[in-house]
Amino acid sequence: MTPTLHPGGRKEGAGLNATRLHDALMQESIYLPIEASIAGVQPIAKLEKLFKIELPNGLSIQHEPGQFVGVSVLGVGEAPISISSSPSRSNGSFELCVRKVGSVTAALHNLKPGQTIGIRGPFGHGFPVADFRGKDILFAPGGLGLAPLRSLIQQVLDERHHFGRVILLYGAKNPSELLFTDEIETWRKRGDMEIHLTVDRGDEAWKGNVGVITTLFPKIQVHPRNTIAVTVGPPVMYRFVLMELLGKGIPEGNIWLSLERRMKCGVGKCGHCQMNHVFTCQDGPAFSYAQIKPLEEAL
Amino acid sequence: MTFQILPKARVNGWVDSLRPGHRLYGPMPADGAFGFSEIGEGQFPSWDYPTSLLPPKRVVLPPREKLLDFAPGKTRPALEKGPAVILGIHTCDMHALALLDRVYGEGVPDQHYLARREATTLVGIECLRPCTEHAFCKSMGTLTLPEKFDLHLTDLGEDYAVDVGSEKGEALLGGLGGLRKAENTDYGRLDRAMSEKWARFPYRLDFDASELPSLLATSYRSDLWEKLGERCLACSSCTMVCPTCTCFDVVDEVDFALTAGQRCRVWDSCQLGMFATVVGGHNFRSQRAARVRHRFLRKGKYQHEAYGLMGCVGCGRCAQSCLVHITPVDTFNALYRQRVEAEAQSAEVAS
Amino acid sequence: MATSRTQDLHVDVHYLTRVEGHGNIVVDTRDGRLERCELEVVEAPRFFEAMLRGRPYEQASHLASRICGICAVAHATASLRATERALRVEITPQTQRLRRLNFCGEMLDSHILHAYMLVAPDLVNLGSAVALARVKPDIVVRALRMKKLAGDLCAVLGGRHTHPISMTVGGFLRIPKAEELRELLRQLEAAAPDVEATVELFASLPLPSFARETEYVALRKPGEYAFIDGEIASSDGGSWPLESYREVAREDIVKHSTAKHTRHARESYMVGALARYLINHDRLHPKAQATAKRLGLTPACRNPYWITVAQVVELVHSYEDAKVLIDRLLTDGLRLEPPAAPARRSGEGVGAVEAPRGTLYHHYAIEDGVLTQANCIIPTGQNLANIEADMRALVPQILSKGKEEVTRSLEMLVRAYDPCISCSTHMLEVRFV
Amino acid sequence: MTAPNGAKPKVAFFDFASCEGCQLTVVDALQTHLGLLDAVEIVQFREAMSERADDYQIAFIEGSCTRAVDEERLKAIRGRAQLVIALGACAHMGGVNAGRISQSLEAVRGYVYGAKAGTIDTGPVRPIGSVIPVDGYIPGCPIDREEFARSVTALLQGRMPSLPDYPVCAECRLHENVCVFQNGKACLGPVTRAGCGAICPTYHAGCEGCRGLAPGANLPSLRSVLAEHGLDARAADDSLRLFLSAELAEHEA
Ligand SMILES: Cc1cc2nc3c(=O)[nH]c(=O)nc-3n(C[C@H](O)[C@H](O)[C@H](O)COP(=O)(O)OP(=O)(O)OC[C@H]3O[C@@H](n4cnc5c(N)ncnc54)[C@H](O)[C@@H]3O)c2cc1C
Ligand code: SF4
Ligand code: SF4
Ligand code: SF4
Repeated sequence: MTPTLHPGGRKEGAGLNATRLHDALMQESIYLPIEASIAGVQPIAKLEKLFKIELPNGLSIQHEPGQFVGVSVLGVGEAPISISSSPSRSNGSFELCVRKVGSVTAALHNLKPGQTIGIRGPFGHGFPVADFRGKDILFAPGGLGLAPLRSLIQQVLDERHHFGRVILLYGAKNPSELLFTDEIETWRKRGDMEIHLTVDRGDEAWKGNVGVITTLFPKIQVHPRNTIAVTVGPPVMYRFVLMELLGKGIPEGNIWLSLERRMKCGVGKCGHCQMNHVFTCQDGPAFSYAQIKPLEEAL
Repeated sequence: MTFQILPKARVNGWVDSLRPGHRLYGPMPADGAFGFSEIGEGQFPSWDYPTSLLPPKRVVLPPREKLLDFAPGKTRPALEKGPAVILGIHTCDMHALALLDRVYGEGVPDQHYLARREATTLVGIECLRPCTEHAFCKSMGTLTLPEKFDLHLTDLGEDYAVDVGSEKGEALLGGLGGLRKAENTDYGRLDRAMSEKWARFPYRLDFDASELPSLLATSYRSDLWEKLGERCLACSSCTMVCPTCTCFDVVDEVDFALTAGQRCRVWDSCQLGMFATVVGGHNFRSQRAARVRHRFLRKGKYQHEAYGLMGCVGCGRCAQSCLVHITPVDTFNALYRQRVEAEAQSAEVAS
Repeated sequence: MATSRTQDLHVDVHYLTRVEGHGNIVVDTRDGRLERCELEVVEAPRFFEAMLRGRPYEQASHLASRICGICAVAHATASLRATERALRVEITPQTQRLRRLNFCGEMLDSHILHAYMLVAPDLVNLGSAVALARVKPDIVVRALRMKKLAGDLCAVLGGRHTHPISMTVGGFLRIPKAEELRELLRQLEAAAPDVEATVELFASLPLPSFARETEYVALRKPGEYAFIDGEIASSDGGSWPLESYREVAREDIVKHSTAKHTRHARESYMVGALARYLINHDRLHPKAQATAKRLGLTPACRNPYWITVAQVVELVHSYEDAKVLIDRLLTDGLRLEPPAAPARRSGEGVGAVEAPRGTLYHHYAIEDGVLTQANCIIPTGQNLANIEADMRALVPQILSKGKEEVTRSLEMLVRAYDPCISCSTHMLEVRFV
Repeated sequence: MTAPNGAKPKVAFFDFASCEGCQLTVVDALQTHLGLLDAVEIVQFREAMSERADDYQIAFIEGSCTRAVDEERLKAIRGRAQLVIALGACAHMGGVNAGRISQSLEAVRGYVYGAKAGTIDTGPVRPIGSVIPVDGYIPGCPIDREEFARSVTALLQGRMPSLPDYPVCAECRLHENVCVFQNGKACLGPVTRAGCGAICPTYHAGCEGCRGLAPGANLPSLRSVLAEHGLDARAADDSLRLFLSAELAEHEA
């Protein structure tokens, strides 16, 4: 059996009440990043690069869509980054889509294939994709939000027969910030996925919709009870997207989001990601709206 | 419960007997205050001391703790396992350590904390009078020992009564001469000390601490938070001195060749502006009021919900170090008054 | 004298390096005649006297130390003494010892910096300690090691190397711990080989020969080689109480320059290590006296290039003095003395110390705890006239050697004085060629 | 840091109106971090060397701008350097030099230079950041040598030095200092940016604010703390005026 990288194994239920799972044999330290090599780097937009990561022999990532890893450039620091490829395509390697915004992400952008980085994880709870089976799926990412969601989209498309309609509403500030446009084209070509793109501000070449992501919602009709909506994006986006989704009658428990917080450990210790009593890194980052609605600090 | 009796004259000899094989920590005087620092050659801890500046937590969770030594291909975790003894821990701090054990031990266990903690033996000391005007341990139920302890001393004048709580504790008494079983008269002395002690401590909360979680749950929108937020300096003193605070940041230190170095964790605080800020500048608790509220809710509600243990042990350190006098006692009592008034009002409206 | 060649020479060393602060050397000769020979100060003026005015007296020493990072302890101490004398604050023997110990630290640091980093490269014809480090790394590593100890000495007493924190009016806010002093003593003792090597190094380096009679001024006090307090003494004879400092350090407008220079009875006078040695050599620690002998420094010396040698002698003295002071502090036991309180809230006082570069005066008037007047007279300001007099005497002697050599000799001369121009700018005018 | 073909980055030090204590602290940093000299090539450091080259990538600038000539020189340095780092309080926020902004230029000049005041070339005290764009700051009076070393490391890694964004009190707690307010002294630590290791309180003196205001500093609350400890508004201003004159003017504007 390939040992999993996940230090504590999967927990069920709220992380805070999880029982202690301690595998000393497998893991000396939850803070020790495993040296992994960069198998490929591909620029995909002005600030984003897609990294293909290979773990050392005998290790596999075994993640769920929506989980994240701690990526270390030792000497600079560590950043939480969502796994952008789906478990169904994992095949010994996985992908990370990184936007260059600060120290660690800039250091990552300077790395070339063959160089190594440190990986810890995967951490937290991803999207319970098995529970989504039999439902229509509405993806509504904004900007960089497509990076984590791509993992789930790929998974859904790879098991396409388990799901009903699949819709993607994707928005970014401007056309150059739309991510994975080539891949979106291949999705479009499959013919079994409804895709609507929008940008806040267009340019000469842009022929599509102009406006914030919420302007796409009137374009689609859903069966609210039978729809799972998944949205990932910047904090400001959630309030408006949620209004649309709830307005369409989608139940709170069917709406899923992934939350971003400052994170320093990934295992519910450092306290940075705490929203009221919930730890985003352990209990999330994927949550249903029903789970986080009572939390005053969530959105 | 069986106690043993250790004459005070023997204590220093006992401390000396522990030196080989253990690093010793205890309350040591410095600049007119006390801190849990390492006990040096020829030094002895102060058993009778007001509360320490930093709690004994600093021994098992150092303010700056190396997590990794890194170098290309040679990155190793830094796990410290050398046996240590912390002497002279007040009971409030014993309760706090019990909470820390849960926080770092449960869920995904933190091997770094656990390695250090498991190699550490705790020797408590019974508080016979309030250590500072700010202590409210009696209200928080921390005036006596928590369930788990290793060794505990109670001052009986000439002697200490020694209570053994674990094998680890027992082991420390191994080579100790002059220790005898407590007799009836000793139990009499102990009972007297304990009952006299009890009366010396005031109840400082106006309500029972078990109501704290529900009080805080209904106080989320209290206007008190705004008022405190206006005063708060966001200096983080309160959280830095708190024995139950556990938050940390992680920083890398690297040599000038940029290849080898250390990754360390350093204490962090939810009272600081950047604590909950993410890239793009969004701060999930940008207002000081929200941060003060988060702190008190964590102390009185969240930790209790997660572990069944109160996140505040009533040591009073935060109250002592807050320059603008934001204290748990005043805050909790003010919220309680607000609730009583609100209830009285709604009762009036109803009648 | 070799001035026969009628070659015109113009030397303009812009931004003299390896001195603290900005200075330019300007020399102009026409037909073998010296037309101009000046050391100009182009450092930005900082107006400390004006800033001191209106400050509460407690802040004065903290502000004053920012006049110069290299001799911050000297400025702070002179400032404290001025305040203490104005407000009648009696300081204890322990405070005096601690201050002198801190002073030793700064004296060591400054002399090591000057001798090793600034002068030594000249003597081996290199541009800097960085270049020296490439050729003789052991010398530079030793200098850095010695400097570190000096800095640590300051840090134990004052809290950090420069800009002392715990020195305050009436005493110290924090008394060092006995362990800290014991550790310093251990390190000072362990430094003996470094000190010896330093003496040997400077014994072997060639110094230009040049001599000029001038007046030498330094503080002098009974029983010790004066660093803090004392009376003002002159090599021409006579002594003055500190309050009469203006009689000695007379600020004058000199014809050839618009800069304010100080002078006493003669056209100029010298302060600093050599002046101190010449006036107080009998009060040096015996080991330092032996060092002077070893290096050939005698009370007959009139060569300003030998200031560096006097610094090496003082370096030995300061190591020894520091050890003696620590020993006494430890023997007597350190007491936690709260700083002494002022006896009054208004008054006037002069504080004087021997900063590494020479006598430094701070003169304050205080009213109800607030400074109303402040005057500071800085060593380099006192030396400027003397440096120029030396330059005027030296240039004709070396004119025939060509511009490069003249420039080098003048730069070395100015550097020998270790001028701290950042401190002197408060009193010097700034002029551009 | 980008030096041509992976060579050591060339750094230069410059000083303007200052006491040069920060440059001295750089020399101190070399004492404790000998590796620094291997990591960079110092091409200009007037306080310590005669050699001078105008080819550098990183310029560390100490001191405030007070004259027209300073402004020209600053611009020339900016033109040559890829990165300009302000070294110390004088460069960062005017430092003690800014203490004179409450007096008129004429009054200041006249007091120090008397009748000759007219010949003195000086203007208002300005932090270098208000003259040229500055990429990074190493605050403090003097700078902290460890922070300097960390900053150089950061620059070598190609990132800007990061400063603590919390106040000095946090460091006081970590050092287990007894708060100086408890001993009857005033302290600006609650509003001052940390990074010095709370060195003044560690040596039993109140923080003087030499590192500038911490982000989000709560000045009204600090003033009430000072008042509670016996400092009236004037005394509070006096203590804030030692280093923070310029920052306060900005903060209050
Ligand atoms: C669960 C999760 C999943 C994520 N997934 C992805 C992903 O798939 N792809 C991706 O690109 N990102 C992702 N992120 C975001 C990513 O973690 C951050 O962008 C990353 O941590 C930034 O690190 P950095 O070191 O590059 O930036 P930093 O250097 O830490 O800072 C970035 C920015 O914040 C500012 N800043 C930081 N600290 C301070 C400070 N102390 N004071 C002032 N300003 C400051 C900086 O000025 C800079 O502009 C995810 C985050 C989370 C929590
Ligand atoms: S909140 Fe305050 S009183 Fe409670 S444990 Fe923490 S420091 Fe002590
Ligand atoms: S100690 Fe007081 S002022 Fe400081 S952060 Fe805590 S509550 Fe605010
Ligand atoms: S001494 Fe100053 S910096 Fe330290 S805790 Fe007190 S107020 Fe804060």
